[in-house]
Amino acid sequence: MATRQTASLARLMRAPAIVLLLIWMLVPLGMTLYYSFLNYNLLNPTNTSWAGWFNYQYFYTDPAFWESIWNTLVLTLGVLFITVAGGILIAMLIDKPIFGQGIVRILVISPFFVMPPVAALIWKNMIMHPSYGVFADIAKFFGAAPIDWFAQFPLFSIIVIVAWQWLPFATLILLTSLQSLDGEQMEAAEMDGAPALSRFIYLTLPHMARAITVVILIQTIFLLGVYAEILVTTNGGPGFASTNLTYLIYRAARLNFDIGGAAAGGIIAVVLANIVAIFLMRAVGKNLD
Amino acid sequence: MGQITLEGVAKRFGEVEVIPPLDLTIEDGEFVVFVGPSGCGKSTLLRLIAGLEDVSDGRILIDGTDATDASPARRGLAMVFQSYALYPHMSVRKNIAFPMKMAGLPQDEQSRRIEAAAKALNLTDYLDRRPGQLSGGQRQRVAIGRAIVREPSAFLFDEPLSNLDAALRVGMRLEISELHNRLKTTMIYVTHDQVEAMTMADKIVVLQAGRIEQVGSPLDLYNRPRNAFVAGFIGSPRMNLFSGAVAAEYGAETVGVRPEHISVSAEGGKWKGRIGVSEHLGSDTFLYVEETGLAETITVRSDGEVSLRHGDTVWLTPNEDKIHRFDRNGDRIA
Amino acid sequence: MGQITLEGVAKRFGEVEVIPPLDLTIEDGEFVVFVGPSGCGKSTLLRLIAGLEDVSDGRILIDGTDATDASPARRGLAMVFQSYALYPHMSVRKNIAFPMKMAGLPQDEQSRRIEAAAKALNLTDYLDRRPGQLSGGQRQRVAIGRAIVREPSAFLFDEPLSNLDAALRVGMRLEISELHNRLKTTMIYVTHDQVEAMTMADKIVVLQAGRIEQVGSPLDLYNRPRNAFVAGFIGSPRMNLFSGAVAAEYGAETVGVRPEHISVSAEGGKWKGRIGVSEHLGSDTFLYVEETGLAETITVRSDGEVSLRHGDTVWLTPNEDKIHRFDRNGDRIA
Amino acid sequence: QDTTLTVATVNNGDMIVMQGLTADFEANNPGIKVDWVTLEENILRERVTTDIATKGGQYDVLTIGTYEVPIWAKQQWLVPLNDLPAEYQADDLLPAVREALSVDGTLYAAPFYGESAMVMYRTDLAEAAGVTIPDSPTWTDIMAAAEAMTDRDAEISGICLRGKPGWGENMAFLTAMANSYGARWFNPDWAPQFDSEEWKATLTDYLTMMNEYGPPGASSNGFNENLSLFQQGKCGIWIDATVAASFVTDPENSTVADKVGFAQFPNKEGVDNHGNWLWAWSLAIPTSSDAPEAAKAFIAWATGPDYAALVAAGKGWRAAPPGTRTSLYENADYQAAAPFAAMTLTSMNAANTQKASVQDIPYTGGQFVGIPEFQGIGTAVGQQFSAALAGQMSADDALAGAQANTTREMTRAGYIK
Amino acid sequence: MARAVSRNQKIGWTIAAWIVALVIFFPILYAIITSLKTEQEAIAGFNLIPSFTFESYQAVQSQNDYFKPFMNSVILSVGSTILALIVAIPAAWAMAFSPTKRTKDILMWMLSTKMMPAVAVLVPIYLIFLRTGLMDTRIGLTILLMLINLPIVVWMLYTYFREIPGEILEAARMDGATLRDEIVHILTPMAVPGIASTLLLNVILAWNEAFWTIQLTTTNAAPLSAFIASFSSPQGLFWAKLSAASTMAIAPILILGWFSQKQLVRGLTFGAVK
Ligand SMILES: Nc1ncnc2c1ncn2[C@@H]1O[C@H](COP(=O)(O)OP(=O)(O)OP(=O)(O)O)[C@@H](O)[C@H]1O
Ligand SMILES: Nc1ncnc2c1ncn2[C@@H]1O[C@H](COP(=O)(O)OP(=O)(O)OP(=O)(O)O)[C@@H](O)[C@H]1O
Ligand SMILES: [Mg+2]
Ligand SMILES: [Mg+2]
Repeated sequence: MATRQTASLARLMRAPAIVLLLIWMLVPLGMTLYYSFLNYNLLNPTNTSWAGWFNYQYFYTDPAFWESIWNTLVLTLGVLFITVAGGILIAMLIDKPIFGQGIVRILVISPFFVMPPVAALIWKNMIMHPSYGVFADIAKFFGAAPIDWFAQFPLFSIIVIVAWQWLPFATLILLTSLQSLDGEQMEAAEMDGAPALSRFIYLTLPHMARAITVVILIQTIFLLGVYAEILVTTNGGPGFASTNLTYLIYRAARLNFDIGGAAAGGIIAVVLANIVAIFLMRAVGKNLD
Repeated sequence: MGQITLEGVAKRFGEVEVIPPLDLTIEDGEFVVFVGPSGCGKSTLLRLIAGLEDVSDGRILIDGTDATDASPARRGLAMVFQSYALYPHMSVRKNIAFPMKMAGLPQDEQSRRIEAAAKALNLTDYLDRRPGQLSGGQRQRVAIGRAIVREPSAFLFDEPLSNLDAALRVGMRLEISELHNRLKTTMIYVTHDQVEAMTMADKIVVLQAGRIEQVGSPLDLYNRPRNAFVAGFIGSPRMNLFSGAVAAEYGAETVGVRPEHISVSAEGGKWKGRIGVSEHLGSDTFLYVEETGLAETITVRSDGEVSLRHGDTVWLTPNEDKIHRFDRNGDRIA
Repeated sequence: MGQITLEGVAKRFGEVEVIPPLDLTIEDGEFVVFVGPSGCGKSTLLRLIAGLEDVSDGRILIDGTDATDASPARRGLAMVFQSYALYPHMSVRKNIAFPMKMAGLPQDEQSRRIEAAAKALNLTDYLDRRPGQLSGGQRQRVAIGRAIVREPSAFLFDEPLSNLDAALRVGMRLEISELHNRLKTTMIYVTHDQVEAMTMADKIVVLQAGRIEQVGSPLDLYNRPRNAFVAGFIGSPRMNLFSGAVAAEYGAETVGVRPEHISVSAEGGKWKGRIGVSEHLGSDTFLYVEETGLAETITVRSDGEVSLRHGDTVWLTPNEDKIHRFDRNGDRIA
Repeated sequence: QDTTLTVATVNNGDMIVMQGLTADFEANNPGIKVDWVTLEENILRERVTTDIATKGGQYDVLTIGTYEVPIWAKQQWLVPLNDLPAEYQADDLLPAVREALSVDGTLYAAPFYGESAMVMYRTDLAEAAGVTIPDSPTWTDIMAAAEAMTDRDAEISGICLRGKPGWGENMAFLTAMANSYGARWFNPDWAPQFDSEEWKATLTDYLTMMNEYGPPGASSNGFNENLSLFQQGKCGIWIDATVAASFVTDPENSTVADKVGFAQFPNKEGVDNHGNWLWAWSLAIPTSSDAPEAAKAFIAWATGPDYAALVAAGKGWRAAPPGTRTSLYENADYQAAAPFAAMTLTSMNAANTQKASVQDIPYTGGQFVGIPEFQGIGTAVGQQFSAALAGQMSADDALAGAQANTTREMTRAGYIK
Repeated sequence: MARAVSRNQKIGWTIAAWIVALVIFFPILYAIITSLKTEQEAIAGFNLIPSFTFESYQAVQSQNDYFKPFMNSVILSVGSTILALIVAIPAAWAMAFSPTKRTKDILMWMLSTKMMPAVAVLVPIYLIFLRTGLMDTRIGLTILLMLINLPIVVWMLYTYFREIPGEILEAARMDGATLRDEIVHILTPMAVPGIASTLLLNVILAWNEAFWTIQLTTTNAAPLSAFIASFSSPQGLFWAKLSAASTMAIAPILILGWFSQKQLVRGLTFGAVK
């Protein structure tokens, strides 16, 4: 493997992907960086001027800014928690010998194939709607007042929807990991007198550490960018209760057509996301070797 | 303290009867080895004893009490798996401590036993490593350590050495034998390795297709195999088996002579042949003699300094005392 | 047609010098075995010859021409990997055809050679199977087949048998030896297995930490090890090595006697000891004699019918002709 | 060398009907082919805005509202439509609508259909509750009627109003309501006025109505949800766009089709203002279009005097796009088919988008403020009010938040020096 | 482990698993059921038995032709994935078989390019697309989707390739294979399962992409995500129609996902399982 020939070939073969991604990263990033220093509103393009740091200042003094960062954290961590914990439980359940295992698995992974806006529309209109949703029907059936999910628990509702979409991903990865668990280890623990719960805590969980890491890593990258579900359901409200950072940028870009502000927000988001990513890699990266 | 009795134990997987009803008693303190061809049910039998599989029929008694329905943890046995089944994310110390932790032993008692086991197994320096950082032999000792600390009434080993390289195997073999001499605990040991079976066992159980072909001491099996299967299975290189005219000469359907019981000479002897491959081990030489008209090749073991070469014509003479005779069913005659 | 010369070949991985500069000539048609402890650089040396690694220094000549910078494909060598490295998605036929396809041989020539190789290796019935459907031994033969058809000037084997179980190894060992007898092509064979090295080699190269300790025929190495390392490494069970008073008696720093060159008696002899473990193989018995005051244990090989038991006191007598003497540096004396 | 027109439209019913009639246009205008891009309103607005602002030239005909037309026209993004042929009868367009789509007397978009807002109520429930709603009610009338009609056991809410946040959702209604309370968004110096008594009264009454007589989950109800509620007989009163009238009286989809009465948008006693709600989905041509002539031909067809008859021929007169032409309201067939015609016309004519509030204001627009920043500001304010409706903050906090937020945005945009 | 699981236990697990599975699947199921209802039924409250009318599907189809966006979705998702594979296979080969100290950093960096919020870069990309004439073209979107998914493709292939023993490639080299031979004849066919699952996952991701596909298309290249965007109507709750359109948009990928479930699982692991 390690001859000079192959090493230089390898450099050549890596190059296209790296160059493409570098362009794909640098060109928009460069333009965004440039825009972030401009007063540039799409609805008034003739009136463009140099803004200095104003857009950044304006963005982080937005009354929604800190709340949106908090919401981003809650959303990401909430979904991670639900998908990882739920994924482990479901993976263990569908790993058991059951009738119709194939169909059960297919049903469980289905949400992964649904486009985010469609998922949000379905949940909003047919499941969580306070008048027509299934939850409301259930509440009425039990004689309770239907809950207006998106008004009362907006962030929680979005967490539920996003978690529903990502649960299959977590379940699948954890399931494969579970299947690679060495049967003899389990038997050894059984002979050592470990009851089921201890076997889970001492063997199954540590075994899945790597898979859990991958789930957290990949999902975090996607979860930081969630906005379609918010747009379709709550529009970030009520108040700013369900506005996350990406949605805040969306608001600047698409409602205010404030390109400069959105660009500044984008740069801030990239910086924050990278901090999170570096932090994550430090924290869990060694699990990947 | 470690007597295990199987009464009519049978095992079926669905329709397939892997082990037909079988009786076997293992005495306290004995070192019993199960051998047999691959798939003959050695592991299954061990797992039945351990409680990792349910018996389909029959009873398992441990020290006289019925343990057929007891859970693995409650049988008081310890098992060393082929893959060792160490817990990869725990240090050696934690691995060894695990069964005691599960049993809720006090902390100081745990430490005491860990120290003792580590000392006995030469693991003291490795207690804080993870299994991934250990060599095969060390791993195996950890697995044994984990078994020892439970102070089980019997140890079950399922091919514990088969993952090791040849050099390590020899060493580990000796260590397990010594351990047995020291602890005097019942051990049941599954292997498909001739040498291990012969050198370690007090008693060998030869299995074929779930049936017990013979039970006896290693030398018993070597000197007086009950049938042609056992004769061919025990001993390395394999016994030479002949049928036809040669066999008839001895009043048998089949006769067998071990390679070490045939002498070779360039001058004359009973059977004539030509040397094919010869393997010089320094201490011994294995000659593969062809074109004898008796069998495709006859294996002969000779001393290290033989000067015969490929293609030479030689004469072979079996040691008449050491000829084994078998009847039409393969059973030993006299 | 297959002479390989290494001139001052050295290999460094970063800072670590795995192989210090080394000279070695392998003659056309020779069967050379590299042995040595794990990590001593056997595989690295083979891979340098193959061209899978760059040399850090020195030159590699193949049939007299400099091949140091030639790509692996251009060196005209064939390699059989430890894992066989068969192409799992191709049938046996396609696996064997692959090197010829790469060389652009005409179709009918390809078929001819495949047929010939398959016949020679007993693979004719398996030509349309995938590697996954073959047993370990068959896979190994496919790997050899793939190597043969290239008609290489030399074969390189990297522990080709280490993945096989004991029974198969013996068979495959014989087959490779026969192949060499038939083709007379240079073969370089890496193994850590004593028996393979002794039985197959024309010439053994003993390596330690990248250095060549001794080069010679198997019996040469067995009978006249150049130093204590080679003495201890060649032969199984290991040679007994003693230092101190016993050695001084023979005018050496260290002396060694092989287990097969010590006789044992219950009545009397040169050294007194007590029997520890004894291993009965039927054909032989290995006695591990303790408390001799000379070394921790002395290994003795005795015949199969020894009647000594654990704890008996015995007397050992070495065969004086077979004592090896080594000086302070471990080098052989005389 | 066919000309292909790319027409971007919203996906509401009248536009879908228009798509269905494309063949008629193509038959009359050989050589022109029409491609449709149908999108949901907000996505359409984003899409089209990006395109026109970057001079993308992806579209030849745009569907835009009275909000965008003046703003875009001032940027010179739209082709003037003064030279439409005489058959087009530009004078037939309703004056209020025409005015809303013109800048300095030049027409920049042709109205496809128009709407104002009015009260729709259940005549049967009113009768049962013993209340009457006059043709021009005050908010006091409405609140009293709503209270009387509320019947929680029968799942009937006295009044249904928009609650879902958004500048075109709850803020459209609340701005109109505020207008009718005498409130204004900005004083002539562009200072936001949410700290005024008028706004406080508006929001307080709105919250009272919604909390006491409104449907469950009101804070996420928009036009669609209220329409469904009303059609299913779950609302006593619904105040919303006039186009809804044709849906609630449609016997196919409405269970209360023959029990609906109409009244003008309410006002507060002493304030002569009925909200000034006016909206028209209109067709316009971006200057980046490469086929302006063909686009004009299309607009003349789609918004011309004969189009209503074309629709009527297929679907009946009730389906004709309302609120654009005087002639439609003079058509006897239409009057017969659409019982709401008269009240719609009254409402349309009462709307004055040039001066929406009784106080002095620096902006135009009825239920919105005609400045580019309004989408963002209106939505942000809508969020605050929606949060107040959901009970997550008090009315005072919502108003204070709206005031602060709007001041901030207006300062950034340079209105407040 | 291999002890007989009692029948009762198995039935218990089965019931639990089915309940969980149905709860998870319920929203999709309900959307499908709703699509078979009339509009009145759709908002009339909980009801699992539709009247099995296809009027919503007819309405959807007559309003907006399904076939063209469907074809666009197929072309964009498959095309972008294949393009990505062509770029990613060599890169993954290099990283898996000739790793350097920075290989892992590069992989992380690649993933991090996905962190830029799309809306923030919309205007730059929009302008680039306009200037280069890629606006509303399949090729433009294919390239864009390829770039978006490239990090995931590289990452997946990398983890997959790492499972292939390097010795096999060395064997090929000994057998006289050039680098091209090695990749074409040995690596790619051996990695077929991995490549297939990578392909599947990325087809799904590309199919579900709903921001760029709407913003950068008008009529020619608009895929099903844009088709869907025209069905949440501002006038009335047409849930049956919305459900029908949603079902039409997700059905192809859902069915593909179902059929390739096993394959997909392998690729999804991102090296999570060793
Ligand atoms: N769970 C099972 N279901 C069905 N058949 C099984 C099962 N476990 C084992 N068997 C069968 O039972 C027989 C005995 O298997 P067992 O593992 O005991 O063999 P073994 O003697 O240990 O062989 P080896 O030396 O190869 O380990 C084999 O034929 C095997 O195929
Ligand atoms: N790519 C590498 N980088 C750094 N060190 C290496 C590399 N490859 C091998 N080594 C080191 O070189 C030494 C020789 O390795 P090599 O694989 O040749 O040993 P070996 O004799 O084949 O051992 P074994 O019998 O265990 O196969 C070892 O110490 C190994 O750690
Ligand atoms: Mg077994
Ligand atoms: Mg090696």
